[in-house]
Amino acid sequence: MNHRFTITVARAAVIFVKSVLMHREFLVFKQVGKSPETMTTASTRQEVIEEGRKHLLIEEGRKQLLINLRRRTTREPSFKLATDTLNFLRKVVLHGTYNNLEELLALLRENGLILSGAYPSELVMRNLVLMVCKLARESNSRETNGEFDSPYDSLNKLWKKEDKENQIGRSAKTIRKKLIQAVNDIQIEMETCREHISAQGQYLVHMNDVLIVHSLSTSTTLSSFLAGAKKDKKTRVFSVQIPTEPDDHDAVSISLCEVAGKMCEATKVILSGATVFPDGSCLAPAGGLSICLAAHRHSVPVYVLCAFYKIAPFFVPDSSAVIKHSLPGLPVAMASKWAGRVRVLQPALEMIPANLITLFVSNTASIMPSHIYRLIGDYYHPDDVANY
Amino acid sequence: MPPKGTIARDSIQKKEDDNTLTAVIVADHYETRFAPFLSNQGPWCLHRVCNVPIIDFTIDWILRTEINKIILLVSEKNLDYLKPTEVRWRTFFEQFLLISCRDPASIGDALRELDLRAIISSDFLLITNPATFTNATLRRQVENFRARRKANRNNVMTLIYSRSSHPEKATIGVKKADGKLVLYHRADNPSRFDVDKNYFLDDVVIRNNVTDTGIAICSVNVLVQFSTNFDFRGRDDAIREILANEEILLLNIHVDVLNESECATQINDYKSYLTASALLMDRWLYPLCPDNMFQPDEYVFVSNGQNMYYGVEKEKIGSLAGTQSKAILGSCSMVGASCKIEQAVKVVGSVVGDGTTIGLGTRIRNCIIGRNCRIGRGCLLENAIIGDSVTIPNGYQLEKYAILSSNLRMPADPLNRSVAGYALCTFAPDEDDEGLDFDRVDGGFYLWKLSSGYSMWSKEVKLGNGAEDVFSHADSVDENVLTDEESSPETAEAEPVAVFQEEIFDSMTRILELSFTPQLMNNLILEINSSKLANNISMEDVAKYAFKTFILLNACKTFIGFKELALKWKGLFTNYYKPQKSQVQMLMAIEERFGAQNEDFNKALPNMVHFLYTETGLGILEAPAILEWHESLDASSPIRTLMKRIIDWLKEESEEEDDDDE
Amino acid sequence: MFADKDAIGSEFKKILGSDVEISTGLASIKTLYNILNRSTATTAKELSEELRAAAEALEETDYSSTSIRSACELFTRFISLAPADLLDDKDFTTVLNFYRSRGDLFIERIAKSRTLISDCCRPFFKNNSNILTHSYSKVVLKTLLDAREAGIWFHVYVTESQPDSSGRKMLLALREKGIHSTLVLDAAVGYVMERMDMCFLGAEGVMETGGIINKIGTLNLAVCAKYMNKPVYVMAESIKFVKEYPLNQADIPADFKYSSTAIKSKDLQAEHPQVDYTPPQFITLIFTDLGIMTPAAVGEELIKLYT
Amino acid sequence: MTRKKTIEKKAQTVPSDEPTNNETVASEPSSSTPNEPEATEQVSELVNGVTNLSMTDKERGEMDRQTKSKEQIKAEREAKKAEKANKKANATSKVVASPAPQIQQHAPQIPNGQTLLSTTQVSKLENKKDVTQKPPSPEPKSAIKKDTARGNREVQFDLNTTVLRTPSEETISDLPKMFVFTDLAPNFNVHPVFHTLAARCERGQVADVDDLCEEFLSAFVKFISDWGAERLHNSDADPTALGFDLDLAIRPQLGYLTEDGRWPLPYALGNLVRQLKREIKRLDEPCKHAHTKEDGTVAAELPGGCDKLKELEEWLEETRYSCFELATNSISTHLMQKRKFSKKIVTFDWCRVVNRILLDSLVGEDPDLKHIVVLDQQLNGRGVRHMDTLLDKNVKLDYGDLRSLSVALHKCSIVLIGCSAVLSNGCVAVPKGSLSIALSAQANNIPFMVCAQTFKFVDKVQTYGRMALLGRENMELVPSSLITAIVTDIRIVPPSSAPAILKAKALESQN
Repeated sequence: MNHRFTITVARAAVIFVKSVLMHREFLVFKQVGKSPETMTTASTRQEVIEEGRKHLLIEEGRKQLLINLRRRTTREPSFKLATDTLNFLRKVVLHGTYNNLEELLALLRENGLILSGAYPSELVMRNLVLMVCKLARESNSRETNGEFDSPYDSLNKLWKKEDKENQIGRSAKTIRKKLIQAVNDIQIEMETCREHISAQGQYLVHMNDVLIVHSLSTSTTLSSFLAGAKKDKKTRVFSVQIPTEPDDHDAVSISLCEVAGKMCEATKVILSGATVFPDGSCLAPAGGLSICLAAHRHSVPVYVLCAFYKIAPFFVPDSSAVIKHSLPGLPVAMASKWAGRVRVLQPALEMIPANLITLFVSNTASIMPSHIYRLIGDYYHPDDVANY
Repeated sequence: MPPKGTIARDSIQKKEDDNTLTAVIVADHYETRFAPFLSNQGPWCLHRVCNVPIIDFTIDWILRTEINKIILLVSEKNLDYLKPTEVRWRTFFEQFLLISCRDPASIGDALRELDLRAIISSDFLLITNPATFTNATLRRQVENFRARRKANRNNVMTLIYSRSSHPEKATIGVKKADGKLVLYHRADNPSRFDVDKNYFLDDVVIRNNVTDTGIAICSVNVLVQFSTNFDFRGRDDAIREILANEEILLLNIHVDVLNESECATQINDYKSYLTASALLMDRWLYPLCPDNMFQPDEYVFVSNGQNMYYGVEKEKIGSLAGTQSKAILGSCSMVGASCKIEQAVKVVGSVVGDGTTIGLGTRIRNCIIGRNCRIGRGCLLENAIIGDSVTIPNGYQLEKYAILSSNLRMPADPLNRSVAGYALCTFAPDEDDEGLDFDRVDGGFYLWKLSSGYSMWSKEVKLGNGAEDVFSHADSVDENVLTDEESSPETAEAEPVAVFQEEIFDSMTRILELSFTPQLMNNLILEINSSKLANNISMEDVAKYAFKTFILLNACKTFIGFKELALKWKGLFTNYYKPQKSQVQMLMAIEERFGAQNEDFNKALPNMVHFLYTETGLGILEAPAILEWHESLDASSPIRTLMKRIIDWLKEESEEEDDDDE
Repeated sequence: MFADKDAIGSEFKKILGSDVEISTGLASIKTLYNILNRSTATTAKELSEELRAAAEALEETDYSSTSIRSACELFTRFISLAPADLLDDKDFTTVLNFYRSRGDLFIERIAKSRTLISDCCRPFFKNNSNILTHSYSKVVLKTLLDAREAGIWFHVYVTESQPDSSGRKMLLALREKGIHSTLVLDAAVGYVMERMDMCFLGAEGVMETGGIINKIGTLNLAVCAKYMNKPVYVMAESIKFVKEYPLNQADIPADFKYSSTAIKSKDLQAEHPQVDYTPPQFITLIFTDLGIMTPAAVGEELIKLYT
Repeated sequence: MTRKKTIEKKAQTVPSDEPTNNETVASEPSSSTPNEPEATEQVSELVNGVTNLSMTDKERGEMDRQTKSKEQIKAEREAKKAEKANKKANATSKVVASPAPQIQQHAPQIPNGQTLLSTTQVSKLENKKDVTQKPPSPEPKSAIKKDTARGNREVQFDLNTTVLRTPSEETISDLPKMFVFTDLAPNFNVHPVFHTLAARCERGQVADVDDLCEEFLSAFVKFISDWGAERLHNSDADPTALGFDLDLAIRPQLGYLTEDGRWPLPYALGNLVRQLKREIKRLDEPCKHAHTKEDGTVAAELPGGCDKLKELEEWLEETRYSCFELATNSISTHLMQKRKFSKKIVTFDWCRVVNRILLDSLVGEDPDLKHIVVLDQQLNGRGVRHMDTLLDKNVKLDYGDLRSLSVALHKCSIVLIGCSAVLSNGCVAVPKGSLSIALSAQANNIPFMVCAQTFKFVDKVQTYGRMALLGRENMELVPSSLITAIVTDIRIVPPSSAPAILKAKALESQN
């Protein structure tokens, strides 16, 4: 075949697959060969190809996701990222070839690792993968024994034997059905959580409050929260932002330098979290820390908005590794002078310790930092987290 | 701040109308400088910057533009190297073609091949240098181009320039009104060039504060240009052609400049190689930066958030443990996967390839080190390029601007001769790629160099006797180029004749050092011609100054030395001093040299002339020339007296001839 | 039928002696387990009586009564948590066997706990960091060693922790595994604190408040750390959770503060306490074999258990 | 009290020309005779001085009628002109003591003999007022009110206002002097160098309070020399009243700079001015010169006791030196002791003292061990100056704005910030944003150091509001609780000891 004119149309997966299959069966075999069981089950060549097709579909989806991530020139709201990831995972569940929970988990994990290998700093991806894993377990164990008791260790389980063996061997079909259902539920929850958070705005913000908010222009959640607050309450809002950012019409924009001075006027500080860790510390847009410190000094309460998919069940070994720095916001004429000599610091995020935060406003509830761990139980399974 | 306008979304769905752009990348690099690294590891575009194949970077930024068709022009011998790349990227684009050209000698050939196959019907983005990086989405530029095309089909080309100040800056003349290119000058040294007055009549801005990004948006007509005239080697030829006979072709070229926040750079030599990797690692090209470049099967990097990058071992990819940054001091650097770095190693502004080991307390600054090298303890490496699996002994202090190709084992004791600006290899360059010379160095190494006399390291630097100070000079030069943006080209201009003279002096002295071969003579002539063109010197001046410099050579202090050398270099004289004018010039040169108080020369003068005249001698001077010259001498000058004998004798001779005629 | 105290005590000591790695808590549980095995009780009440007596006996030994108590309480609690249908079984031996099987599981689970702890606090180690620890704690030691195994470079500062200068023991243990470590005076905690990145503490008992009871001097360290905004991480097996709510130092039960011999013989006014109570606000996180907990989570756990 | 007496005496003596005591009579001819030829020369110089000046002024006049923006540009160019002129002027003045050039340079003040006289008259009148306990010099105030009423500020330091008036001045020359004075006050009494200074501040060409003070001092030196020169030719200026007259002469200048006291001078500058005034007062205290008079070595003395001005100029020069060169040196030497431990230094915004310290701290150090971080209010702000000086030192450099604060302070050993004033309660006035840095520094247990020369200590406790000249300067106060130490040219002191410094340097305000 003539390599020079190999045309592979990426967008239409099916066409692509067909054209590929013409001369790529060997490849298919190889890929399916990864999991021996599937080889045995897929007895006839037709099935093998069929599975190969599915496998390629998954790869396709993954590549699509990664391309879109790569194509972006600025960081998009993590909601979009979350939905994209979830859709991809749904695809995995749908087209993936597995006969039992273990295989499914393995498959999810494999894909998850590739994703987070590509973007180690996008913790939301990890969260969602783990979330789906947990759902998979649930949907499996629902199959087995009616109620699904918390998998987390606690004192009164120390003498219970983990009954792993009675969980395997449920039919993949049912798992798939239930799991897809569950994933769709999550989807819905994700879509609604912005409203839920903004709904809490009415209760958390009081009359004549003076709010200091950060990175209003980038966080849709924050803006909707404020909208919710403003609905029936009269508030003044200082929005901390860099001069280049577009400023919100009904918020007085101030620069980060002025925050410490302004803090004495404020009654509440509201940030939008990027990731929340089990101990109640969180990653927030850079500059958040100095705001929190100022607030702490004036004992102004600090609320952090975080949708449930931003709550991470794990700790990162090195927070600096997940904090990306972006383009130095300087004229390029300086580049050749500075490159290699000066490091221009442009962190996107910043780690805020738990003791500076008053309350986390999640879509389900508003909780103290020290109680974040409770939520983790609802969304993640320890075994998944452990071997991630 | 990131470049405005996220091209991503609307570029996904394909445009209906057929003005979709195609990116045409010439995968091979025709820069002889890089030869030391290409011989054994594929085409230049697979060479690694920041441990990532150059081509991947290039394609990655194209991914961020609206383009979704890519054509890679690659020479047949490199075709197989690029297969993996194709597989890797194919699915990201609507169309991804590898086109192999039968051993192209230049970019021109490749493009001709492309035109021959008639694959491209629509406009295309021409990238002649695979190592061309930018973080611009080019949206505005493309829109402008299309608008111009709509307005006038003959607006065939848009050259894209960036504001980033680069040592070698283009100097271009652009019409204020529509950004039409009227003056194009891109020599290696844009310090001086001629501008006709009429350029300034219709208001034209001459700017040298912009840099050519090497990216151009072209219509098919440009390809036609290439296929019509077969002598075109590069893009510049086409541009010059179009500009030169504008009224015949009626084609226009325009210029578009990227905005303040959009950075662009390309790699032409090792200096820019280092610069580019620094720019990438310091995120000036964000989102085009190493930790956004990943191929789960190939390479994955994590950064410590800032500008230290670590390769991730396969088994760790994706796991949280993989993000754990390593205990290495340094900044703006990258350390490949599975490297063994001992304690107290300092790495600054450098790239270290996968699997390399670095010994205790070694310091590395502005280096690019290949894969699987072993570098000893307490070494000091600065401004050097080091190939794969090179071994450097403990406590070695590598010379600056050294280029070590792959598989070298450096001897414990330093080399007896400077390698700055040369490339040290284990093998000789193959004969067929011209423009490369080499010396053998003890330890069985080959020291490559460019026969043009320029440094291997950098385009701007011409190797003199002491390479280092030349470099330091060069650096300082482009420093102040950077600092004063608005410096007009004239300020930098030097007296052309003087420049010319010292240039040929350099070449002569250098050739003197070498063992003489006729080939060398040709090179010398070539160089003289080139510098003639560069400084546009009239033929007379060439004759004059060539000889003047010749007699200034140390070898020519004494008459004997002069004699020998003159005989040896006969080729030179026969080349230049055929016409009588030139001969007169030669004598003038002698005359000028005469005044100076060096007795032996003055004494030797008549003999010299005689020597140059007689058949036994060089026999390139002819009687009329000498006589003419003699006439021109003023009566008082001592030369007359000195020359008297010869002149009379000549006169007699000529008279005799006259008699014979009768 | 009740084995006499000395016998139990000696048995306990024997178990401890047999394995240097074993923790006091685990040892006491094992002792109880042996008693359970030997037990010829015919009613649940009888059995619990027997165990309680044994527990008392254990507490009278000179080992940290905090962890002994917590362990014993847990053990008795667990085995008493039996499904009702079993308890009204005529033949009590079946019940006993059931208890024994649970005991097996329990012990085997406890034995793993240190590994679990050291796993769950791996992410908190950073390269080139300075770590301060107090006195000698097996679980902290194991964690540090594992982290070093995982190829992370750090420097450990150990407080001497008088009167028994158990810090030296810690230092030697670390040194022999090739971890850079320094011994500092208890009084020097304030001095070294500013160069620390984090503090690791063991615990004899984790109170219901989420605060800990630990070797005297812990409080100083924690307070310093708090002042200088350094994280304080406590590592404690879950068998060290105690149903106890000290309000302040004075409120610490005497048998926690003093060795049982001291309680018996000397007058406590003169006696110097061996432990102090570190309130939860000085503790950042608690690593247990149940996972990483905030101090607040401890209370919850205990409530879940003892209700 | 005694002083007042003398004034009264003068007040009486002035109208009647009869000499008060013999000595003066005796001195009169001897002192005046040498002046004759000079005077004539000057007249001629004056004439052409006036002419060419007025010519340029015409152009300016036209420009003035144009749009405001144009006007600004104009004013700027003008400011530059004035500056140049001054440079020339004091250059020459340094060479030769002959005052001719200065006079020529601002001829409008002395178009002809009689205005000279008028000024002296003015001084007399002033004295009268002092006697009658009136608030000093209401005239400049009123005058400036007029100017401000006229609206844009540029007009004020647009020299052509004087020229527009000159004809009128001719006509009214024979009206009562008092009136003349009021009418001409702003134009006569505000010296061009101050116009220049104000103009430069207006355009933010003066980086920070240090530069301002230095410029003010140099400006003042010029002013003095001119003033002295002018006084030289006013034969009946009273030598003993030199300081007094000078003080009067200064007032309008300051009034102008402070926009007539609408804003206070920047505290540091305020200090300098206060000290300056003290010096000027001191001029009149009967000192050795007085005695030399008795000795009869009078001939040497210039009229109006102008020779004393030399002392003053010396004093100014010396202050300038001690406040800037010396102070900076000693500050950086004090910090050198801390060099060993300061591996990573974080600084904020631009301050020349800090910059100097940074450069010094690199001397004789292994650059690899050093790490300097410069934070800026917004990217590509004033902090870039630091970078420009540090770029080629191949020391490890970081640059960023406040968002990168936590990264910058990670493993940082010292935060070093320049300030524009230290209040007596230990607060420091520092560039906006320093407060957040101070807070984070405290959270990370990093010492937060402020460097301030002693002349920046002020005896005030209220907040640091808008200031004259540097009104644009955005400052905030950092409370002493957040400051680890203040590095002064005396030594490194805790913020609590600000009052002590004030006492030591005698900087407390008199009231």
